[in-house]
Amino acid sequence: MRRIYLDHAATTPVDPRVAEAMAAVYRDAPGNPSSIHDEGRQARALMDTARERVAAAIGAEPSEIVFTSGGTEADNLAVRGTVAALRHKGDHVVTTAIEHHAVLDTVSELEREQNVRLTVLPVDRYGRVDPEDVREAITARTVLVSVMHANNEIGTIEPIAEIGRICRERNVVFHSDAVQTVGALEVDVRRLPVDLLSLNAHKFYGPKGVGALYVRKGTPFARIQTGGGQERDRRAGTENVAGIVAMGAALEIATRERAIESPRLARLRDLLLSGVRDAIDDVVVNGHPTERLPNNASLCVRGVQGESLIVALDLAGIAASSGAACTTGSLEPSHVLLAIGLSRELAQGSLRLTLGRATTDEDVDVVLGELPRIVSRLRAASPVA
Amino acid sequence: MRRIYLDHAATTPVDPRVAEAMAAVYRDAPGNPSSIHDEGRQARALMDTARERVAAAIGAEPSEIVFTSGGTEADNLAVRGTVAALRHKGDHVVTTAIEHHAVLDTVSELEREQNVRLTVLPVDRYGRVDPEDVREAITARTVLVSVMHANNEIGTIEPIAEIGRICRERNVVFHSDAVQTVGALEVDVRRLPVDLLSLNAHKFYGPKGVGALYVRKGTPFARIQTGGGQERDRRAGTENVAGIVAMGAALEIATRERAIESPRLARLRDLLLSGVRDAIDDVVVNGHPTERLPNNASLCVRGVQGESLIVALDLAGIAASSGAACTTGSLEPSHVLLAIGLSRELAQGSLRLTLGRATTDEDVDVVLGELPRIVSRLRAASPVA
Amino acid sequence: MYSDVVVEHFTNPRNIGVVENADGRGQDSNPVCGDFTRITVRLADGKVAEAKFKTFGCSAAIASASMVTTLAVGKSIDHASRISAQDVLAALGGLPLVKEGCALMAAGALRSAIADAKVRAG
Amino acid sequence: MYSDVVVEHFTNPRNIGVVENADGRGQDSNPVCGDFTRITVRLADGKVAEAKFKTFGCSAAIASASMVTTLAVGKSIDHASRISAQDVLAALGGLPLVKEGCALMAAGALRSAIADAKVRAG
Ligand SMILES: Cc1ncc(COP(=O)(O)O)c(C=O)c1O
Ligand SMILES: Cc1ncc(COP(=O)(O)O)c(C=O)c1O
Repeated sequence: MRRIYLDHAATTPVDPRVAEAMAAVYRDAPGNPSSIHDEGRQARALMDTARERVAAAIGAEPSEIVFTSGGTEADNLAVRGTVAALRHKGDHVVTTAIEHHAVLDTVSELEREQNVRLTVLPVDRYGRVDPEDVREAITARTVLVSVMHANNEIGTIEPIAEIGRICRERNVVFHSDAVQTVGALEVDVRRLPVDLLSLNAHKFYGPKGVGALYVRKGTPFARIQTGGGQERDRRAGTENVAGIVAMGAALEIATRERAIESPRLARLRDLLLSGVRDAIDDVVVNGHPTERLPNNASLCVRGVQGESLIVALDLAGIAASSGAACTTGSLEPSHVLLAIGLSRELAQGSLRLTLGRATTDEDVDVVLGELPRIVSRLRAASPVA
Repeated sequence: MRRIYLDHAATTPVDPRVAEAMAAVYRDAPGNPSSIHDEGRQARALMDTARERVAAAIGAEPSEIVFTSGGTEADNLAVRGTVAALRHKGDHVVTTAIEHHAVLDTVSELEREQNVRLTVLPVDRYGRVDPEDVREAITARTVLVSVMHANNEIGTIEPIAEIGRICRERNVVFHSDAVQTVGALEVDVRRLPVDLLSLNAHKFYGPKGVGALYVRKGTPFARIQTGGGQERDRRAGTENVAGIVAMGAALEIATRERAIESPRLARLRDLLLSGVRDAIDDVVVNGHPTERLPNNASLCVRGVQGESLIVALDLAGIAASSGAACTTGSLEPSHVLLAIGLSRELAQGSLRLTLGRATTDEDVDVVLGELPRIVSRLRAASPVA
Repeated sequence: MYSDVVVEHFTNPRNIGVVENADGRGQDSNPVCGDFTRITVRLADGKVAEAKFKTFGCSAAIASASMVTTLAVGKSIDHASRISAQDVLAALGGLPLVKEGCALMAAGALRSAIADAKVRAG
Repeated sequence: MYSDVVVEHFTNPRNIGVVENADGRGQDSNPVCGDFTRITVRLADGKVAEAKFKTFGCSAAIASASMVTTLAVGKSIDHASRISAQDVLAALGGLPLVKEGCALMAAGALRSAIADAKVRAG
């Protein structure tokens, strides 16, 4: 059975061109970039090129890119690093209720263990943060504001330009988790007033295990991983050369293809959403109607539980996800869906379909054929519907 | 010109079988292991197998393996995690003067910023720690002893079994950085009394950017990277599936081939060392005469500076390294060479040749042809020799 | 992840619905995840003549409810009320560890339906 | 990393050694890395007739010393004593930023050798 993969927000397949670039590194450039011999210098040159590519894609200087092991490390570095660097100045962090756990769990841990004071801002029913809430939350003790660029579950794009301007006015470091947007939307730090920005290769058809933090020149910074002084002493550890090369290649491809690919995805996504609304009663579409990622369709289906939707779709050859991943036995409804005001029960019926490069009109048709059948079957067995 | 790569302690080339295993993951297993659909479960299954392989290679349980982004992160996790987990019990850490910067810089930072008390033990002229020194250093407030299994510069193997027994007696957590030994020597945690052990794929022909920390069941533990709760909540971040698969494959191969490969390397290393001693006056061989890594030849050549040796060898087609890597403009003689009692001047003339799978008798002959010529040329220009 | 039997009972669940004029109604829930299963039974001649379920829950919860009703129908009341989570698991060919609570919930709902019928009868 | 000229002057350094009966001796060192260069000169007819070096240092330090002695020989004393780190860098086709101190050290050693000769000459 041909599978239809609609979980690109979780991870994207590696572009074959990117995989080939990695294979070439493994074949031809075995050196450690810290070594001064030819093998080392070749590895460094490849890494330098990749750094230039990543920087160019977001309008940054190469020296402003710190490669990490992924989006989670980038978020940890941004949050923990800034709090450590500015501890003498203050102890207050502002963030939102819909951040990824890489930010939320990090600030909570800092609150619990390092007495950091935390303001977690609410969002409206579309998942948008009000910039005025940010303005009001900032105090003289605020050292960091962290608001994601777009949400990974519901796809809503946040008004980070406005939030950034407010942070600038108040002289507060502004971090944005752009893991879901870089590659899909234009992100240009020359125009966007952000100080720190998290990137993640495996969300734009690069490999898992490599990401980056953009650090605007002059931003206070403290490293969190110590050792050999790599990345200009900002992130120790032998560099994942092949991963970094892959990230550069993947981002260059994504940036080049974005102008055609993003509208194509948005059109398919809209087809999917209107088809779902036509065919299934009592389904709620989550996220902002217009300010949203082009590839994200987030739904809640009343009366059924997300996991059973996912499993039924999986058995029908369609890979999807649910905000409520019942993997550990305890099914917590997604904090994002609760934050936009859904009831626990409705939030439990969430379904996220995220489209990607391989998605076709035909795929959308298949989903629109299967999903209504699956929903009626599950609703027939449900005591709620 | 055919190059001779003798810098395997810095990094090893990726085994083609391992590279193919990674390529297969990129081709066939694009999923995120946290996803419950088929693609996710396949990714998880691959990761589970790799975890079993890594565990089996060191006699551990799969649940005792925490994958990381490399040796540096494994060391940071061991040191920072243990200190955080046991903060209520004590604040004293014991380590040695010859640890890798991933341990040394980490404990120094904890000393500076978190008031951890530090004992840095000396080593003898062969680079060996005296287990009795460890016994004496341990106090009621000691929470961690960290002693590397073998040193990356001079190759000396430390008496970690004895040190581990002392730590057990005193009920202190014992970490060993085994980045240079796993794959090259037998390491079996069923017999070795270690609680935490750092591993690093790119030292045994796996890729850069993936490592692991072995955590013996029951060892107090605190995570340092927060987010999605991966690795049983011990290390957040989407798993580097291909890297993990590669690490499993690489370690299995290394373990299988070790019985033949390690003696082969030791023989070549001995040929190299005796050839050097015969052909060059006034050269010191560093490290322990017998308790040493099979592939490590560490020398100091009086009257010349390491960087010029490395560059001259590089121009002659031989990749080597020096404890004193003059990359940042400031040439600090290696802390390891100073710790074994060498003068700064002698330490500056260090040369490390580390052999590997591709090294042949002929390579050794080439080095023995080039090196004496290079040394006399450099000594001719030297005011010291 | 799931055995063929689980997949089959999830994809084509048996005994969906509510028994009309049921003799007993039972419910059990999983406090951790908020899933719940309702079972209704009709007894006749000392046996479980009919058993139907409704489940708000994950695939394993649905398959477990389908299986427990299948196991119950035709059994003596005594026998049916002793159907355990283990029996459900065995019949399903096992569940992942984290999902074993689903079998517990199904067995619990059946047991409470039969208990309810006994009380009403008596 | 290094230009062809640097490689050539490192691999085949010119003017290695100590000038016999030198008119002037100079030394300069790089305090950060402990490298040092000694230069000896013989002057004749208002020119640098001979200049030789000994260097304990990295490849760039050796190439710089070789180059500065090459530049000095045959030049007027005045001209030679004005040879700068910039001149050495230019003649070498540049050095990596972190290695520019090596050119400074070479120029410094030459200058101090010529100054020494001037002092001795009275
Ligand atoms: C918005 C956002 N931030 C951070 C992350 C964390 O990235 P990773 O798990 O790859 O480290 C993700 C992806 O999972 C994400 O979607
Ligand atoms: C003994 C030792 N520990 C730790 C490390 C750090 O490993 P990495 O830089 O790959 O993170 C290395 C290698 O560089 C090493 O040799």
